[in-house]
Amino acid sequence: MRYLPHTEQDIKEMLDKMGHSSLDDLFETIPEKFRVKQEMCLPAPLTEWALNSHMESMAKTMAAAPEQKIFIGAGSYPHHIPSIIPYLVSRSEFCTAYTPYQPEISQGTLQGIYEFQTMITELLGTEVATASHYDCGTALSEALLIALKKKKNSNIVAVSSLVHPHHRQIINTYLGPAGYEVISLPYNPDGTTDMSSIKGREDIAGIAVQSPNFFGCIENLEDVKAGADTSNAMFIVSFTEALAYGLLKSPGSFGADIVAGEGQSLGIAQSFGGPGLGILTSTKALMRNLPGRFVGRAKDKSGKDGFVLTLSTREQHIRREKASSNICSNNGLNALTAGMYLAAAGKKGLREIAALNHDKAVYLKNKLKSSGFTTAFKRPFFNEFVMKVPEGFKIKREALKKKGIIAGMDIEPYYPSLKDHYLFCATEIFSRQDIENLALEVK
Amino acid sequence: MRYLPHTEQDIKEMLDKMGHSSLDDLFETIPEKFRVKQEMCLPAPLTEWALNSHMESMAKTMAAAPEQKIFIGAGSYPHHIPSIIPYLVSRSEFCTAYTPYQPEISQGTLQGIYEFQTMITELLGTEVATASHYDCGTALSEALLIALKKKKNSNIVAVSSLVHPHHRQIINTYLGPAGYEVISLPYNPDGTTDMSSIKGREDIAGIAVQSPNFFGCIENLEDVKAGADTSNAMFIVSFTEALAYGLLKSPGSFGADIVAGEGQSLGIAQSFGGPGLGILTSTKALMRNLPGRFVGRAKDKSGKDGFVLTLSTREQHIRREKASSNICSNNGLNALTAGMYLAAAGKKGLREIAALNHDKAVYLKNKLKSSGFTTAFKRPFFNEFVMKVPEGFKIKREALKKKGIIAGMDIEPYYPSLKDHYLFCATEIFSRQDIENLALEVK
Amino acid sequence: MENQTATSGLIFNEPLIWEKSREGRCAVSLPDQDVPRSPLDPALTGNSPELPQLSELDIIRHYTRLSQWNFGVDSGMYPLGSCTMKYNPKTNEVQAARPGFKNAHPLADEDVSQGALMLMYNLEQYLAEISGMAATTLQPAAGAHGELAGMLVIHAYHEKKGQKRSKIIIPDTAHGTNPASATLCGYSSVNISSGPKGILTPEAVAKVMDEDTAGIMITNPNTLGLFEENIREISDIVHAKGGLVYGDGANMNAIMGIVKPGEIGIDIIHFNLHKTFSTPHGGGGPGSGPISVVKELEPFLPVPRIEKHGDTYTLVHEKPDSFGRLLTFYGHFGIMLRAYAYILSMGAEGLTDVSRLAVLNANYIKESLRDDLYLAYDRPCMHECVFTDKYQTEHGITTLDMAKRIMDYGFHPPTIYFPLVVHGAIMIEPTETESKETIDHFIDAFKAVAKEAGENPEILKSAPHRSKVSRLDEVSAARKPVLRG
Amino acid sequence: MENQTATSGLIFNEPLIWEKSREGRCAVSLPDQDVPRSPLDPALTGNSPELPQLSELDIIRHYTRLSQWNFGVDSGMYPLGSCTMKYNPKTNEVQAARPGFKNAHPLADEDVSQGALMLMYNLEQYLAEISGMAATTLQPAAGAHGELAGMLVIHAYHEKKGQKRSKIIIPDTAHGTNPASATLCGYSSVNISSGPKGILTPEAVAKVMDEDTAGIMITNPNTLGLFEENIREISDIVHAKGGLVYGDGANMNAIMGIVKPGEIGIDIIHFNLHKTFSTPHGGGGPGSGPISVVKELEPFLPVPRIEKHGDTYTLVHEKPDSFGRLLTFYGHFGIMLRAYAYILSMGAEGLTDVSRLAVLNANYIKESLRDDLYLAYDRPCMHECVFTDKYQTEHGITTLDMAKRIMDYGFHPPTIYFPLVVHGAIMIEPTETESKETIDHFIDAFKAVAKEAGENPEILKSAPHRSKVSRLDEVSAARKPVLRG
Ligand SMILES: Cc1ncc(COP(=O)(O)O)c(C=O)c1O
Ligand SMILES: Cc1ncc(COP(=O)(O)O)c(C=O)c1O
Repeated sequence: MRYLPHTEQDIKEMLDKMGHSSLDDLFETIPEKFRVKQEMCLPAPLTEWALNSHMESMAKTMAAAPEQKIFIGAGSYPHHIPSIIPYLVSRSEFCTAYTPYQPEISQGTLQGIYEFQTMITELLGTEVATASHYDCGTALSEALLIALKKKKNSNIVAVSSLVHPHHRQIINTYLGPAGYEVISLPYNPDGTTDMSSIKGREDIAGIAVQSPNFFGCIENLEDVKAGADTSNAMFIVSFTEALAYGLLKSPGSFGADIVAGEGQSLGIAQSFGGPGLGILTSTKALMRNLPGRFVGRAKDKSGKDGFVLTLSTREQHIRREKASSNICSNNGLNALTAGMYLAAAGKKGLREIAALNHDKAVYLKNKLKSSGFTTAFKRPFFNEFVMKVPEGFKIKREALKKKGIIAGMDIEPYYPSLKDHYLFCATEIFSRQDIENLALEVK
Repeated sequence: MRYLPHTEQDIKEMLDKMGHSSLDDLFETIPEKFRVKQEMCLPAPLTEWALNSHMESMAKTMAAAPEQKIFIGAGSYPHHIPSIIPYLVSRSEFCTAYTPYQPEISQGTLQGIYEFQTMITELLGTEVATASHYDCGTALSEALLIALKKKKNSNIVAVSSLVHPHHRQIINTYLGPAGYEVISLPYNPDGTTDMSSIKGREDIAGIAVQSPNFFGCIENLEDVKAGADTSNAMFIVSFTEALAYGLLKSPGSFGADIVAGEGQSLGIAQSFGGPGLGILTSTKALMRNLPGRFVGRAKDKSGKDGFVLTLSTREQHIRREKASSNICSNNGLNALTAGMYLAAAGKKGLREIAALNHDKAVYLKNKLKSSGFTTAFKRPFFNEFVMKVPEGFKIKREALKKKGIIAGMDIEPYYPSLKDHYLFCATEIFSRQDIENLALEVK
Repeated sequence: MENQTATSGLIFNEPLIWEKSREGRCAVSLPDQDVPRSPLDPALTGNSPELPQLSELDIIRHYTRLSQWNFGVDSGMYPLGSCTMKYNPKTNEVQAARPGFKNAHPLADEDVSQGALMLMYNLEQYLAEISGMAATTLQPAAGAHGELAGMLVIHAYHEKKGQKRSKIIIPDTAHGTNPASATLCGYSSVNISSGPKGILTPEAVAKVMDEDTAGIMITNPNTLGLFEENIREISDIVHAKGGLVYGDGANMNAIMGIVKPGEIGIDIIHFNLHKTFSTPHGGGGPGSGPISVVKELEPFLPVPRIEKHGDTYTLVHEKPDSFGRLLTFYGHFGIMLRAYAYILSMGAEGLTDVSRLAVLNANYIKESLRDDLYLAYDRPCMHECVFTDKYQTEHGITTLDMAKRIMDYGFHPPTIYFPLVVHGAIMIEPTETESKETIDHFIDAFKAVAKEAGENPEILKSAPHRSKVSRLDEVSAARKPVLRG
Repeated sequence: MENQTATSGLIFNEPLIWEKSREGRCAVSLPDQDVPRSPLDPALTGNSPELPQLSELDIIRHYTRLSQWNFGVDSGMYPLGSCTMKYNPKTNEVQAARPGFKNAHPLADEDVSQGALMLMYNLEQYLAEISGMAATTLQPAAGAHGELAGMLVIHAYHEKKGQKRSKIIIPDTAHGTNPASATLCGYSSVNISSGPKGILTPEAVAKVMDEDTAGIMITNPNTLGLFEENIREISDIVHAKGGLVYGDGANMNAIMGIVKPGEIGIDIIHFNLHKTFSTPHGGGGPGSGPISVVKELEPFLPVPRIEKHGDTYTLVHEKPDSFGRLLTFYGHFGIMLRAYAYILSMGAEGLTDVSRLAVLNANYIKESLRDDLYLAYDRPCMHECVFTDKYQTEHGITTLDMAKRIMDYGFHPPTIYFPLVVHGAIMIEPTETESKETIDHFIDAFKAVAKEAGENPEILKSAPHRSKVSRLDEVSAARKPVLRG
């Protein structure tokens, strides 16, 4: 096998060193009764060429851009990825290294992540960011855990029902076993979170809303902040579409304590949902409570600037059961990627791409309206929105799949009261023609 | 434009340095009457994304492996390329450098080419190789020019009619204007070159045969060598399928003075015919006559081993009109690639891949025989061969194209007497199933 | 010793990326605006974030130069213990880059997602087979996330039985993520010591196991690189009291095709696909941490589950006993598919060879360096071996000094100061993809360093000498953290 | 001056690849043998060539390490005069890697090759438009090959007229390929000197032009970076005697959208797609050297020609006056398609900006370094400027010393000792893709080197100091050439 360099001769010489006569002897400390008797039952090995055919035959069955036009966001967004990014990220010095425990020979990763931390806090209007988390759902769960840890006398958090339904499931998974309670905040007719149910409640540790929320609507963060303040609760904002903050006021500017988000839109391929990029960022006050790694500046022996992993005394490898989290490997390469994307787009580019997303989504919405769809929520949106679909849509939608168009996503499974409501998304990758085709086909 | 870094501010500051007020001022030495008055008439610029669609739409029209099964060789061969090769070659330190004029910061290219030179001479049984030439046809033409230069009193070369017809055209182009004569050697019924017409002629400077030749047949190099010797002519061998020498006796072992070949099969994509890799290698005696670059060993000031371009006094930048050739840029990156391929396949792998090529071709030939095709030439072949096709084949062949199969190539345009003769090729990329499909369809 | 591997060369400084910014530059191609501009309500609109402005070449040079400051597996031997830094095959990257996978939307309809579902379904089966378990979930994002998944399974299992247990037994050799994962699930950790042979004794477990204890977390081979020989007795003890046995499978690279955890008493095991199954470590991630479980525990796995009916793969979102969801979609699909490609490339015999040769390499290093470095436990090891700085401390030289110095010889240092139970631990995991020659060079280099420790300790204390920066002051960095520019 | 660009770092030694060989290794995946083995006649079969035997990781490390010893455009500024080392856009690589192009067979039927034919047809048109010519062939493999094509066109043209001319006029500033190409086509070179302003005078041409002279080869802008202002008068003189004017277009990067060679008297021009049109130089090639010609010369272009009939592209193999064929297939298609992608990305205005900014950068360097280095011709330059070592020779410092020393500052040296007419030439071509900041750093570095030449000449003579190897002894290498291992 081409990955295994050992020749017969090598094996013999190496075994000799231990005084062994066979490779089996190496396992002498494993009691015989534990040893596997039969070869594992796995497919016969494939050559590189057979593997290529096999994988391509599977990949071919998938709906995927650019061949297919998938008008769905809902936490995973199709965006253009500049060709420079896959090239740079695939340089093996980046992708075949591990966690930069040895900073002197890891300055590339370290500076890259430090730059990511900086740019992402700039984007979100916050003060510190971790080197990455798994994804938005897990980052948001960790954010709520921080709120719970900080407010000692509370074991309740309030989470908007317009936070991505999968994220709410993750929150329940993370918070349930430890006995925490999660209150779900209903939504207003305009598509924003209804804060009234917890008004003035002092027993709540944290309040989390997503903006733009699952319906695509931009939340009224000022109101949420006010609500959090009267409850003396931590104000947590999440997002699934990072590009929105090329255009929207940042959550930090509304006084968010913690912002947990998904960075997939920042140059990272959708890859059927993962790996994405969990973003976790907060005020400086919460720095020591954040889970996972930080890159910080340092000096070397000669006074030269450099970077190191820092504040690791919060982490599991030092604090073990008392750590701020169990996270170890994170989604570092995707943080590096997001940094590259933010730097490549830059101030001007990010704004323009964000504006284009909004333009395309508005255009799609107007076209769908002309095709008989009705607006579900009036609140402004970024690049996705919910529409009530006209009769006969579902059949047309099935037929459209054959033409390579996926016309939005039914949200009834998540919101049973929203029968015939679909979530649509348009981003900069869709042309006017693509949008008009869709609108025509579903008319 | 994202490739142009200049801001308005930069331009202003830089113009100030020259005391200019506009970019146009920079062209003051160009008389006004020479200046272009209208913008060039070129398509409006495309974004990266529009470019992707445009290029893919063109690429989609092409017959190409692995989707299509193209049973043609004839100078360009479909072979598997290990995924490590495109990755390594695309490392920008290799591909964005130029000719290693400054050896101290070009040791990567230099060592890589030195290794190529070594491995290619090992493959071909010769003593020295250049750093690369454009392709086989041009390399072969240069080889004949060497023969002509060395044999002062002769202006005639003999070239087998089974040398690739395009190469023979190139030879005519290269040799014609300077007034050299090219004798074409006819072929024997068994598919080898007929040397009898020049037997004992003393006025011939060089004799060139291709092996395996254009019909796929393996030439009787011993006989050619004997013929060359009696004519006191230089013995030149060319080849279009480098993998053949994983299996065949090397041309060097038959005493070839110069071997000129095509290296495309060594890990280089077909790319609609170019860039390929011209291989030019010879006995040590001819070293100073070879055109183009050489990499040689050198020592640095501290005695460390390194590599440099060497023997450049033969070259155009020093010798100008007296240079051994006009070649400057060569096909270096493809030489590096071929080196990687040879090293990756190695002694064992190259032999096995070569054997597989032969196996597949024999299998195809037998299957075609069963489908009513007749063998045109009896001489053994490597991975391509000529068959006389049965009646009705051409119509079937057209229909097969729609199914993604290209069933050989008509050689009548090149050899008018060979009506209904097609050249077929099978390499390791074709499965038994592919071959059986073809045979079934053309039955 | 002549330094055969490392030397010094020209590399490039590079400022922080915003220091290269110039107003007006942009390195991306902006799509055409082919629909009317629809400005958003200004009340909602913020200022453009102050991101740097660069040309495409600026970006390329910046990250190209940064990359050159890094050491990866492709640069040289990276024997970071417990991390299995094996070669990451390039073909896996080709597979992951196929548009059909790369651009697939996780919520596109199932009938247009069959390839990905099939891949995940198959991979679940393969991992179950390799571990000797009944069922697998691919959802966990990394090893630690797999541990959390395991804790949640244990929690759900006891809850289903109407029990609430509060503790988990964790050996002192465990990786830090183990206790941290237990905590995250609301368990308190009961720490126990390994015995004099570096492995757990049944007695130690029996002493603490009770009916308030949900289970035990065991790493086997453990982080000392030793096989927990008493695993069967230990699991019997735990099972007898109604507990479950969690296996940390970070070290699966030692035992594929040799031992199946599911057959020796382990109920749940996580895999680190980025270790055992060759997916790139990415400078810290993303990884992937599937867990496999015995039949009885399958109902508790997270949703959605992938099921196969006839030739069709479907996602089942509701399972009554499932502990819920762990990640937004199905896990790190892009990593899974690399692992899948690796398993298909290796086959059963190939994976068994991987473990045999990984163990061969580790034992060879252990035998070769035993006179130069103090061996923490003088026993046959599995895929890694643990030394200490005991022989060097007399010269004032620590593990850290040796780690830094080995860089000057062109090698990535081993894992150091872990496991915590070994004072000054030097944990070397060569992996199977390192050749004997490379390992011989590494051994020679470590011998040279050990010798220098006695003869020229200063050169170790001031190491590394060849890297772009010299030894960094981590203490001051942590004292006054500067986490953004 | 603080060295802002260069520093030193850890890199790796690497032996010659066969020194890593071990019997039995193989780094490629061998396809299944699914048909019977058919041994070839043993009389024809040779021994397996003695190629090295390595694992996949061995190969990866070998070439990864080698790459790190190299300096490319992505590493830093590479102002190699006459070579136009501009940024090579990565999107061009993506285009070239599309399976439809990469795996296309040149002899597949035309009806299944339309995309490639269309691309080539379009590219021919674009190059004709850029150069103000009527027709283009893409067949030449590089610039020098384009020159040969040009000579062959000239030869065919005269032959068609029943003339046999034997000479070509070549200025002393011409690149070495010009006279060598003329020779290859059987012409003898008539060398003429450029005038005191660094450009050709009509008088010098008139003096030698006669009816045995086939034409003249002119590089415009010339290799001193100066525009040949007398081009029209010169071409009139040549044309009047029945000759043709060949333009070496290696320096097109200075004049796109500014001057069209076809409009100022040039009859034939070659392009270097690897220079002007941003395709990577590949450590020496492959390049691509199309030529464009005026209407009258189109019949002489090599076959096959691409023609468009309706929406269909066809290859025409027979053209009665064509000089024949130059390359096995259609030229370096893989390079053409990158150039095509570049032209489409830039558009007319973009390409004009390229030339404007390339000229701006060169003049800025010229003005900035004029006090530090002797300026060969003190005139406004085009895309490159030529200095000499005149000021430094008094300290015993040569152009070579400065070139080697500039490496220590993190820059690739300029072209040196070319053009030959300038003693100790230092030819700097920054290209348009270098930013003002980078150029300012380069200027500072060269100023520092010029200063060191006076203050510390030894440091220049022993330069470079940061590279993996120090100055290599090219003279001894050539004396006893060792060209293989
Ligand atoms: C023994 C052990 N367990 C668990 C983990 C955690 O895995 P991950 O980093 O993938 O979360 C590690 C990682 O280094 C480990 O070595
Ligand atoms: C002025 C000039 N002409 C011709 C050439 C030859 O071009 P190529 O190297 O592509 O053959 C060069 C190459 O450096 C050049 O600078």
